[in-house]
Amino acid sequence: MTPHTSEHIDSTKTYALVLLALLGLTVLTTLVAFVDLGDFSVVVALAIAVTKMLLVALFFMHVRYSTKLTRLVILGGLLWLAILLLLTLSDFFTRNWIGVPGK
Amino acid sequence: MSTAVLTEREHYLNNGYSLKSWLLTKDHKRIAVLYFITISVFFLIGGIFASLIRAELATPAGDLVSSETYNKLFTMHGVIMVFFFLIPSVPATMGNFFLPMMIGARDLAFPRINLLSWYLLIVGGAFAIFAMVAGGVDTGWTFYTPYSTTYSNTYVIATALGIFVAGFSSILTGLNFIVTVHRMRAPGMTWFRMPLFVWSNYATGVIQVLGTPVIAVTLVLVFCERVFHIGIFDPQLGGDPVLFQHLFWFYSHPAVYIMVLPGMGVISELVSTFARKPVFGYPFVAFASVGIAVIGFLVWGHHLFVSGQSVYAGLVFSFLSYFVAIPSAIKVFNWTATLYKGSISYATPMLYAFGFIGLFTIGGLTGLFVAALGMDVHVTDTYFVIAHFHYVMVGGTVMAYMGGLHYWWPKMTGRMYPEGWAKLSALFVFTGFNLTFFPQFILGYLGMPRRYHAYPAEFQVLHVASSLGATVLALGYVMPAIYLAWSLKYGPVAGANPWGASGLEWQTPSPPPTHNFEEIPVVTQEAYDYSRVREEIEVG
Amino acid sequence: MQIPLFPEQASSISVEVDRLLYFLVAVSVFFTLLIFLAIFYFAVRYRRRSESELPSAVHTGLTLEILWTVIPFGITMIMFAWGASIFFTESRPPDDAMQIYVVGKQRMWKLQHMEGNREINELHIPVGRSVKLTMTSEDVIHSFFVPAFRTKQDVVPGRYTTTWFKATKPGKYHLFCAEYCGTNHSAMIGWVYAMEPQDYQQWLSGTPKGTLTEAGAQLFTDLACVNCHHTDGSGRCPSLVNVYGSTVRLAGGGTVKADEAYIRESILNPATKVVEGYQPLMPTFQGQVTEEQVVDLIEYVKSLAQKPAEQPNQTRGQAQGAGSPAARK
Amino acid sequence: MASEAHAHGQAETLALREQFDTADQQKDASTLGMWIFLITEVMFFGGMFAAYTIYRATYPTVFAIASTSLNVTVGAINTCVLLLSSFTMVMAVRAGQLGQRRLIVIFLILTLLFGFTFLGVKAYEWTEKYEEHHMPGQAAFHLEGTPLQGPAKLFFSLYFAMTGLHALHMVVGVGILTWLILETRKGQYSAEYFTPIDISGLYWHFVDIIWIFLFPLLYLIDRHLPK
Ligand code: HEA
Ligand code: HEA
Ligand code: HEC
Ligand code: CUA
Ligand SMILES: [Cu+2]
Repeated sequence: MTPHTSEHIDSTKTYALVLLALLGLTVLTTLVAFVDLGDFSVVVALAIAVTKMLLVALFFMHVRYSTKLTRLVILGGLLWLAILLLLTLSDFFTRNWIGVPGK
Repeated sequence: MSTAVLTEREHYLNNGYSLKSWLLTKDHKRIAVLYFITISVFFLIGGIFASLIRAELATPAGDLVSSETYNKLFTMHGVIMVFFFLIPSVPATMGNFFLPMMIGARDLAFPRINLLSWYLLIVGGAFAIFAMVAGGVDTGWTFYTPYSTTYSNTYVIATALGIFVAGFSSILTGLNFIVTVHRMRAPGMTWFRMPLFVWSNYATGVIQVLGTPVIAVTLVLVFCERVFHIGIFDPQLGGDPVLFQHLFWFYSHPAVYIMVLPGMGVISELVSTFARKPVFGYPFVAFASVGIAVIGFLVWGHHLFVSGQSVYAGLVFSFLSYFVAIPSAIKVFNWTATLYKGSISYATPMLYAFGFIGLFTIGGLTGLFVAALGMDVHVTDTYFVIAHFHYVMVGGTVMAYMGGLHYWWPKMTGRMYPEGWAKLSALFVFTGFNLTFFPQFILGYLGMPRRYHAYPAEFQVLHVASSLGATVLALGYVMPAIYLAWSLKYGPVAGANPWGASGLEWQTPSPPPTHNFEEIPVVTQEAYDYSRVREEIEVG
Repeated sequence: MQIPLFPEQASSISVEVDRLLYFLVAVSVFFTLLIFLAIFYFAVRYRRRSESELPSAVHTGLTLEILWTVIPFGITMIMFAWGASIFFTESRPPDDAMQIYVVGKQRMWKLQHMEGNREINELHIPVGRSVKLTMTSEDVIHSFFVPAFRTKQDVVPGRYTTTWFKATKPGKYHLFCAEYCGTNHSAMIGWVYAMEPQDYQQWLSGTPKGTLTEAGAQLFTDLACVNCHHTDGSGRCPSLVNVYGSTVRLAGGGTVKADEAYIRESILNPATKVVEGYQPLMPTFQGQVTEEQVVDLIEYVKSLAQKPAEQPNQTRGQAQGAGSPAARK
Repeated sequence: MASEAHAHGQAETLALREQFDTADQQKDASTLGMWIFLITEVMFFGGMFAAYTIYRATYPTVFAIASTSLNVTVGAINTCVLLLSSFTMVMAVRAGQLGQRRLIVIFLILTLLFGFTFLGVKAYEWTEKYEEHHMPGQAAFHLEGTPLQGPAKLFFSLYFAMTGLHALHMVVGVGILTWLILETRKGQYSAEYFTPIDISGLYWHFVDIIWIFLFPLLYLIDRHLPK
């Protein structure tokens, strides 16, 4: 019933590299913010943030080695966040579509 | 088994009598009992508020209480009943007590957290009670802004805190159940051998874990708006009150399934036991629970049809609302089909089960009325909605709760309840309930708005009928309170399996030993396999 | 006293809503009976005859499962479509609808007719004529509910919401506030008087007073709007002629349809939407004008059209001299 | 309750609570439990992200102006501090896996220090905002460069709510770390049993991730706009 979770011990080097990557991305995203990319500034900023999240999750939080169930839990959480955001926005972005004030 | 044995044998009740042995217990069964006592008190309080509401509404004029008082009455009635009675009701008592036993576990995965969630409910309750005695709160259980943030001058903050804390109690219970079902099942207890009660509590856990945090943060924002005078929903600043409604209902619609799913689980157990048949279409009923839990998150906007939400969002939410109806339909039909060619006993729990199926059907079907956009525009915020949700919550969940209470009472206490009285009170509840809430459908369609403490005279007759019904209903609830207490001392001693039921919880003596089973059972049959308990049935 | 069991049908939509009701009731009665009778029959037919009885297990019937999944689903889809179609009608006021403004305020309804009649907790309307309500609230959320018309719409502070109805039967009907708004929520009630057109005209002319447009014109000068907004569009401000109903190009891209909501916003929060080619010079009039006065101003701005009929839906706000009639093509 | 422990032979230990059969089962359960708790946290912040998204979409320019008023350098530095703390945290977990108690303590203390630094900097930023009259509660609230003070307040309300609740999570984390340090020094943990360190690590990294999103959303997006 409970799969034996054998310990995976990453090397200090791996962790150090991940840290460097994270710091690098932080600098990058900060600098990019001053460049005018129009609407893409949002996309880029979030893309970088997601990458950083993945690094932290996969390496620091050992999701790489985690059970299927754990991954399911994580994906579920993200999916539900998406539901919350998208369905709420479905209201705000369709306001006044039929051209009647407040409909 | 004789009284002698009962007193000698060490079980969870006689294992320590000190207050400490209760207040610091890690035993899920004792915690369940703590919960039971707590929520019974809250049910009583909420019921008293309800009785006062009905008394006021007996006459058109607002004569019994002032408008302010009335607003506080229905607000606290709603808050107490929803957050402090119905949400913890089945999961925290029967779920806590029987979910581990049903899957052959010694306890929940996190007994300490389980105890913590009870204390959280107590702390939350304390806040709510404080708000009540300090002067009450009058925002309605829905806390709509800007009234709750800017205009109400009642104890909104204390109440919000109370619900916030109670919310974490609910989250932790759900978390505990989920982990327990994943990690604590006895050898051989595969997913599809689990009783449907476990399935539905598992599904409930998922909702509690994913939904509750959102109302928590929403209340935090309301809290900040009142305390620090920052505005998140404040129209004065260009904020949008409808946004609050979205966040509130993102939790509170799924919450209605937190309230009903465990009840449905109870019904599955009752119908099967008292028809001595496996639940018809077991896998469909099991998946229906999960289905309801998931789809239930996609429909919250059906509470906002006239709120100023966009027409297109309204369409989407109405459309999705009908999807959530289907799994419920599947369950109702399967329960009914289970009776076919069964051996049907009329024991009190079964009577409650019949009541549930019938009344939930009516409540659910009227849910389809309000899910229809054009119809909801007329009936929203009228007594039609009040009737709808009392049919599902009182006619549904509370019925299931009472049924389950009687069903498992012998297991929990080792004593039988008095059958005659129980049948009588079940009758009172059923008739009283319908007399109370059916007229409210008509009132609603006539246009009687909810949260009115005075109303036009032409509505009086129906209101009086409703108030009469409420009296009968109250009697129906007070009776069990009395005879169940009585049975603790004088009730006939119950055997291990008085109903000839098939669940693992009946395979251990009543009341169960602290560790539930002498040795952990190894499961070999499907759920609801009555051939296993043939001997016990023979004994009768 | 006789007990009403069914609300009056006094509007065009009420008939349709009730028809949907009959359908829903029919479906519900059918299924409720189905379930009740089935339970009752089984409970009697298969009652336990001996304690040791042990029936043989019946297992899943796939066809049944499919049946009672698909049929209910089909039925619900009808409910959805039907409800939605009514909802669309309820959401789109006909173009010929006469305009009435509603301002909700804790415990009272303030209603304003174009002709300038102002009522409190009473609304007089002609039968056989569509009435469009443009509503807002000064404090909390209220909800405008006329059971006999089967119409309800929340009235939200800080914005406009709209609803409409067409009374079909003269009479006196309940007006309720359906959204909880605090103490005396139940006192925020009134009457709607549906009158024969001629009686309505009489009622209108009953009390002489300036129309909304006139009041608006007055305010327009009092509040010094004129000093900026010249009809020829000269100066730093757009002309407001033919603004209403047009599609305005906004600074920083995007366009917006100049409806009541937009004009209201332009007055109370001018900087939120700035017309292309103009600076956000316009001061906010938040706090200086009541919701009713905003309504007057809106009506005045709406009246600013040489010939309302001509150029129904033109785009405005080109960079050079936006607002000048020439720029409107 | 003495009797409990005998339920299945041996007495209850930290690594094997009585309700479990094997230490692995318990570790699994604890980890799963923590992950589930973390997704509740996701939803908790999710509510505020929803509000943020909607208001940013409604008042893009005001939000751009407001977010430009935040001190981006300090923000960036603080982000790095938090990332460093995540690194030391994971190193502590690693030390746990190897059962090196001294290292565990050292890394936990480092994490603690970074945590405090972050909170200190945050406090500094808040006081700065206070002095600039950018606190929505303030009567003297004023954001330069836009007539729309209302929406400006919305931004800062969200700013303080989000960073405030994030900071609150940090404070809780700091508490947990302190407790872990004491427990480790008591010699509670070993290569066989260090679950508390492991799952506290998950929590700490999660708080880090929240900030990874707060930083761009509050400080960066549309910084190029107002000129
Ligand atoms: C236990 C609680 C519970 C449950 C289970 C439900 C179940 C449902 N509810 Fe209800 N609801 C509430 C509690 C609940 N509700 C509360 C508390 C409110 C008011 C909150 C407030 O404003 O204060 C509310 C309000 C409410 C509204 C908003 C009304 C308004 O304010 O205007 C709507 C609108 O769509 C709705 C819809 C539904 C639907 C479609 C279901 C469905 O899940 C029902 C599904 C069940 C069935 C359909 C019956 C069984 C099926 C058959 C017998 C077979 C035949 C079936 C078909 C033909 C499809 N509910
Ligand atoms: C679980 C939810 C729940 C339950 C059980 C009830 C139960 C009852 N409710 Fe409640 N009600 C709500 C949830 C609930 N309600 C909500 C959410 C609202 C909306 C609030 C709002 O608008 O904000 C509402 C609103 C509401 C209204 C509308 C008020 C208004 O809008 O103006 C009315 C009016 O009749 C009403 C009546 C009743 C009645 C008569 C009961 C009866 O069933 C009560 C009968 C019970 C008793 C009389 C107590 C007897 C019990 C004991 C003696 C203890 C027994 C102990 C054991 C058995 C162990 N309720
Ligand atoms: C100090 C000058 C000034 C005053 C006074 C002023 N406005 Fe304006 N108004 C402007 C400017 C500049 C614009 C265009 C930029 C913008 O949209 O904010 C404008 C835009 C508008 C618009 C939008 C027009 C369009 O083309 O979409 C409306 C409507 C309006 N004003 C109404 C009024 C009313 C009503 C008043 C008086 C209560 C008023 N204004 C007073 C300067 C002013
Ligand atoms: Cu206004 Cu209720
Ligand atoms: Cu709902």
